[in-house]
Amino acid sequence: MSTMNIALSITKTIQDWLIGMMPEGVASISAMVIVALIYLAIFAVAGLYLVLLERKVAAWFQLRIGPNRVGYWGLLQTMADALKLVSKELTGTIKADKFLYNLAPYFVIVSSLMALAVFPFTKEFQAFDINIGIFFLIAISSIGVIGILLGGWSSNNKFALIGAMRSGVQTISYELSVGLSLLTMVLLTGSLQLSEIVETQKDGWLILQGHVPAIIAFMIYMIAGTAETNRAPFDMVEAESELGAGFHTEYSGMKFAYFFLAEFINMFIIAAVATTVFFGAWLSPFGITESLPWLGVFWFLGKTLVLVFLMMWFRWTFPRLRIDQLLTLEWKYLLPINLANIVIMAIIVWLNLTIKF
Amino acid sequence: MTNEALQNLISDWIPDLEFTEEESQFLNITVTPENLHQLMTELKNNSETKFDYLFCLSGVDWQPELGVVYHLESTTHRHMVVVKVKTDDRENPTLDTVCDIWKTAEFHEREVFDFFGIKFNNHPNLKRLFLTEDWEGYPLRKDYEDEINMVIK
Amino acid sequence: MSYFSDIYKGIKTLLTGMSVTGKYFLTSRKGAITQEYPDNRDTLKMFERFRGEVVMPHDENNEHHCTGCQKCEIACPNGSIEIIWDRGIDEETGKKKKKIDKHVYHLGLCTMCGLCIEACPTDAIVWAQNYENSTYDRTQLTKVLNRPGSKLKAGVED
Amino acid sequence: METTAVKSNFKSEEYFINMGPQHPATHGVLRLLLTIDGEIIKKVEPDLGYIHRSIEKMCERDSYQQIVHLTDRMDYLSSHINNEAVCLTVENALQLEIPDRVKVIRTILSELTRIASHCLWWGVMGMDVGALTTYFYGFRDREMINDIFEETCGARLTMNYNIPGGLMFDIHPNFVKRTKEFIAHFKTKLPEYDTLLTGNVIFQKRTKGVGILTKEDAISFGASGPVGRGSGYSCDVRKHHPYSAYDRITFNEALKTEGDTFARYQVRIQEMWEAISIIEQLIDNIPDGEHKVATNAVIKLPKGEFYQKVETARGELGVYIISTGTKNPYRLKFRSPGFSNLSLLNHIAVGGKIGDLVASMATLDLVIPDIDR
Repeated sequence: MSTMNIALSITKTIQDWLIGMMPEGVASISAMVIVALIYLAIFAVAGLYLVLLERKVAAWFQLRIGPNRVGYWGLLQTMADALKLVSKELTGTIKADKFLYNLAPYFVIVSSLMALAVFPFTKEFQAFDINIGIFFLIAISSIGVIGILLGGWSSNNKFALIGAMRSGVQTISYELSVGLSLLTMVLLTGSLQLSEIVETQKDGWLILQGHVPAIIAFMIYMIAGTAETNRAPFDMVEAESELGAGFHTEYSGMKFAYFFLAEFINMFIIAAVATTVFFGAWLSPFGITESLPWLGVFWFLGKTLVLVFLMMWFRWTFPRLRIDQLLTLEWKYLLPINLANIVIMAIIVWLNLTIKF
Repeated sequence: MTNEALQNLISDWIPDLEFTEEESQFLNITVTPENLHQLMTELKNNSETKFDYLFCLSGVDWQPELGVVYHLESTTHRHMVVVKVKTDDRENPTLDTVCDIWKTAEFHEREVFDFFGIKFNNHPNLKRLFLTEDWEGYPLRKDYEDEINMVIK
Repeated sequence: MSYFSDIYKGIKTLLTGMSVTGKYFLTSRKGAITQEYPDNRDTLKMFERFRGEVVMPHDENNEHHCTGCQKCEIACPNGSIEIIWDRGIDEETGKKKKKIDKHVYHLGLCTMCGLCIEACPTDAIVWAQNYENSTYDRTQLTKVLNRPGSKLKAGVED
Repeated sequence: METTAVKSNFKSEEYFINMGPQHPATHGVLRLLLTIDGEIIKKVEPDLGYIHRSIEKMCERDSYQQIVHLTDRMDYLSSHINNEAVCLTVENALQLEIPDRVKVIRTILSELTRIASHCLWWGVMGMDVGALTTYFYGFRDREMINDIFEETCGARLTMNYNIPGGLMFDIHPNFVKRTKEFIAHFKTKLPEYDTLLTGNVIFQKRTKGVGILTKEDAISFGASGPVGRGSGYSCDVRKHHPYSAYDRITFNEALKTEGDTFARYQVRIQEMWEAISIIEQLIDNIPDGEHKVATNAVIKLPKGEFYQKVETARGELGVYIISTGTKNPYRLKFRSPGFSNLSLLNHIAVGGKIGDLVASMATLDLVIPDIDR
C-alpha cells in the first residue's frame, strides 16, 4: 500500500526532488512550470480526443459512421485536424483591431486551462489544493467570456458582433445559476476546498446526501453548465443557420484552434466540477476500490465522460432557443427555483435530515 | 357565377369593354389602360364577383403593343376571369399599378418592368428585380437582341 | 399554478425527444445509411435504367444502327449532339444515300433528358450506367460515339 | 410579442446585414438585405436573380417536349409535378385522351415527390432551428424514394419521365413492391418526426406565434400551398381543380387557422400522412394499358391561350401558354409558388428577431431556382 502512494502528490514530490538541486525560490517556480507543462500536454491531447468522441457520438446518433479514415478506427483524425490547423495561414480582416483580435484566443484558452489545475483526480493527485476551490473555478470561467466578446467585437464582422453580444448576455446570466447551484451543495459540505468536499462525500455522495434539493441543483447546474459553454440548446453564439460561424468567423489556423479546443475543455471542466461536487470525484460507489488510490483516476474520468456524453446527447437532439427565451428561462425559471432550493437545502441541513451511510 | 352572368354584370360598370371567350377557357375582358384601375377595384370589392386572388400577372409582347394579362380567381365563388390591358407605345409604356388592391402584384409588376419595361405609376419601389441595375434592354421583348447570351438554334 | 405544470410538461417532451435519438444511438450497430463511396466502388452497381451517358452499342463485327438521320440532333434541347454525315452510294439500290461519318456527342452539354434516345427510329443510341463522368479537361468530354472503321449494319432502314 | 426595450435616452441606430447569396439559412442563392436594430428586424428586402436562367425566354425557342425537361430545373424538389404540369397543359390543348394507367401512375409519382420534398423540408427545418440530427432522419426516408425514382425513371432528381402524351417508358416491374415497402417503413418513421421535433417544447417556443400571416393577407399576397393553408386559406388545387387521378381518390385537405410558423409546419406533416393514404388507395389498382398515346413528332398547339394549375410541394404552379399555332409557344409564363411565398417574407418577419426570420423562412420552404426561373 505505501509503495503505491509515493508518486501521488505530484507537486510535493517534484518540489522535494527539485529542492535537492537548486535553492528554495527557484525550485518552487520551476516545479510550478513543470506541472503546468504536464497539464498543458495532457489536456491538449485530451481535448483532441474529446473532439473525436463528439464526432463519433454525433455520427452514431445520426445513423452515420463518423471519422474512420485517418488512423485505425479514426483515432488520429483530430490529430490530423490539429496539424492542419497549425499549418494554416492566419488570415484576418484588415480593419480588425489587431491587438485585441490577437489577444482574444489567449483569454479563452488560458481561462479554460487554469481551471483544470484544481480538480482532484485521485487522493492527493491534485495540482493545487487551494481552500477557495469552487469560488476560484467560477471566477475563472467568467474570464472566458471576455475572450469571446473581444474576439467577436474586434474582428469587425457584423455576424461576429451579434454572436459576441449574444454570448456576453448568455454567459453572464447563466453564471448566476451555476454559482447558486454549487452554493446549495456547499451548504452540505461546509467548505469550498475541493478535497474537503470529496472528504465529506466519503459517507455517501452529495447527490444522495442532499436527496431532493441536490437532484434539483444538479439539473439546474447541468442546464446552466451547457449554457455556460455555449453548447447545444443554447448555442446562439455560433448558430450555424443564423450567424454562420458566430464570433470566430474571422479566425483561422491556430487562433481558431484555441477557440475550438477551449470549448471542449470547458465542457470537460463543467462535467468535472459536476462529478466532484455531486458524484464524489474519485470515490468508488461503496468504497470498493478504496485500497488502490490509483484507481480513483478511472472513477473520476468515467463519471466525467458519462456527463460529457449527456451534454453531447443534449446537443444532438434539441433545437436552439431564441436569445430572449434563453434569458427568460434563466431569470424567470432557473433563478427562482435555485433560490427556493437553497432555502430547502438550508432547512434540511439545519434539521440534518441528510441521508448518511 | 357562369361566364354569361359575369359578362353582363361587368359590362354595365364601364362602357367600352370587349368580352371574348373563344381561344381560352375563361372569360377574357380587354380594358383600356385609363379605366384599368377602376375595373380592378370594382372586380375586387363587388360582393357578387369578389375576385380577391390574383394568381397570375404576366407581361406579354403582342408584337406591336405591349400588354399585361391578369388572371383573377375568387376564393369564395371559385370562378375565374382574365383581364387584358394593352398599350401601343413601346418607348415609354406606363400602366396603373394594382398593388394597392392585391399585395402580390408588387413583386409581379417589378418582374414585368424588369423584362418588358412597362412602368407602373405609383408603384412603391419600381426597380429591376432579377437583372442588375445597369442592364440595358428588356429581355422578354420579341425585338430583344443579345448575341452573347441568346443561342438561336 | 401553470408555472410548475409547464416546467413538468417541458421536461417530459425533452425526455421523449432524447428517447428517439437514444434509440438510434443504441441501434447504431445495425449499420449507417451512408455509403462509403470510394471503398465500395466495385460493389456499387447502378439500376439498369440509370442515365449515365449516351453510348452507341456495336456488335461483334463492329456494326452499329445509326443511319445519320439527325432526328436526335433535332430533338436535343441544348445541341449536345452533332452528326457529321456525307453522301454515299448505297450498294444495292445504287441511289445516293446519307452515310454517317461521325456522331459527335458533347457529354459536357448533355442534360440527360433522354429525348434523343426517344426520338431515334433505329434505337442506335442507348443509356450506359457509368456514374463517374468527370474529367480533368473539358475536351475529353466531347466524344465520338461510332467507333472508327465501324459501318452501318445491313438492312437497318430509318 | 414581449414589450420592446424601454427607449429612454439610449439611442441605437439601425444597420444593414447581408444575409447574402451564400448563407446557410437561405438554402440557395437568395440575398436578403436586412435592416436590423440590434436583434430586431426592421425590414427584409430580397434581392433575386442570382440563378436567373430566363427559362421563359428559352421556352420561346424550344419545342414542347424540350420545354418539359426545362421544368426539372425550376423547382427541383417537385420536378415530377412540374413536368406533369406542362404535359397536362399541352394534352388539354390538343384534347388528347390520356390512358387511365398514365393518370394513376402520374398521381402516385406526384405524391411520392411530395413526400420526398417534405422529408427534405423537415430535415432542413430541424437544421435551421438548431436540431442537426433531423437532417439525417429526413434524408434516410428521402433516399428510399430517390431509389424508387432511379429504378423507374433512371434519374434521382431531374426525372424528365413525363412527355406530352404519357410516360417515356413504362414503370419498372418492382416499382409497386418498392413503393409498398417504403410506405410500410415510412408509417413507422413519421410518428418519430413528431416525437423528435413537433412535441419538443423548445421547438414549439421557437415556432408558436412566430411569423403570423392572416387569411386575408395570405390571399392578398397570393400565398399558395402549405403557406396559404397554414392561415386557413383553402387553396389545394387537387381539391378545387382536380387533374389526373385526383378526382377518384378521397383525401382531406390539411388546414390550420393560426397562420403562424407552427401551423405551416403541422400542415406539411399532415400532408405527408395524406400523401401516404393517397398512394395506398392507388398503388394496388394501377389499371393496365398503354403507357403513352402516340403524338406526332412536332407538336403544334392550336391558336389560343391555355392555363393549367397544378399543386406542387410548395404551392400552386401555373403554366400559361399563348400559342399562335407554330411549333413553339409565342409566350410561356410559369406562375411559380415560391415567388409569391417569398413576397410575404417582409410582411411576417418585421418586428421579429433573426432567429424568427430563419424559422419562418424555413416554413416558407423556398427553392430559389423556382423563384428566379
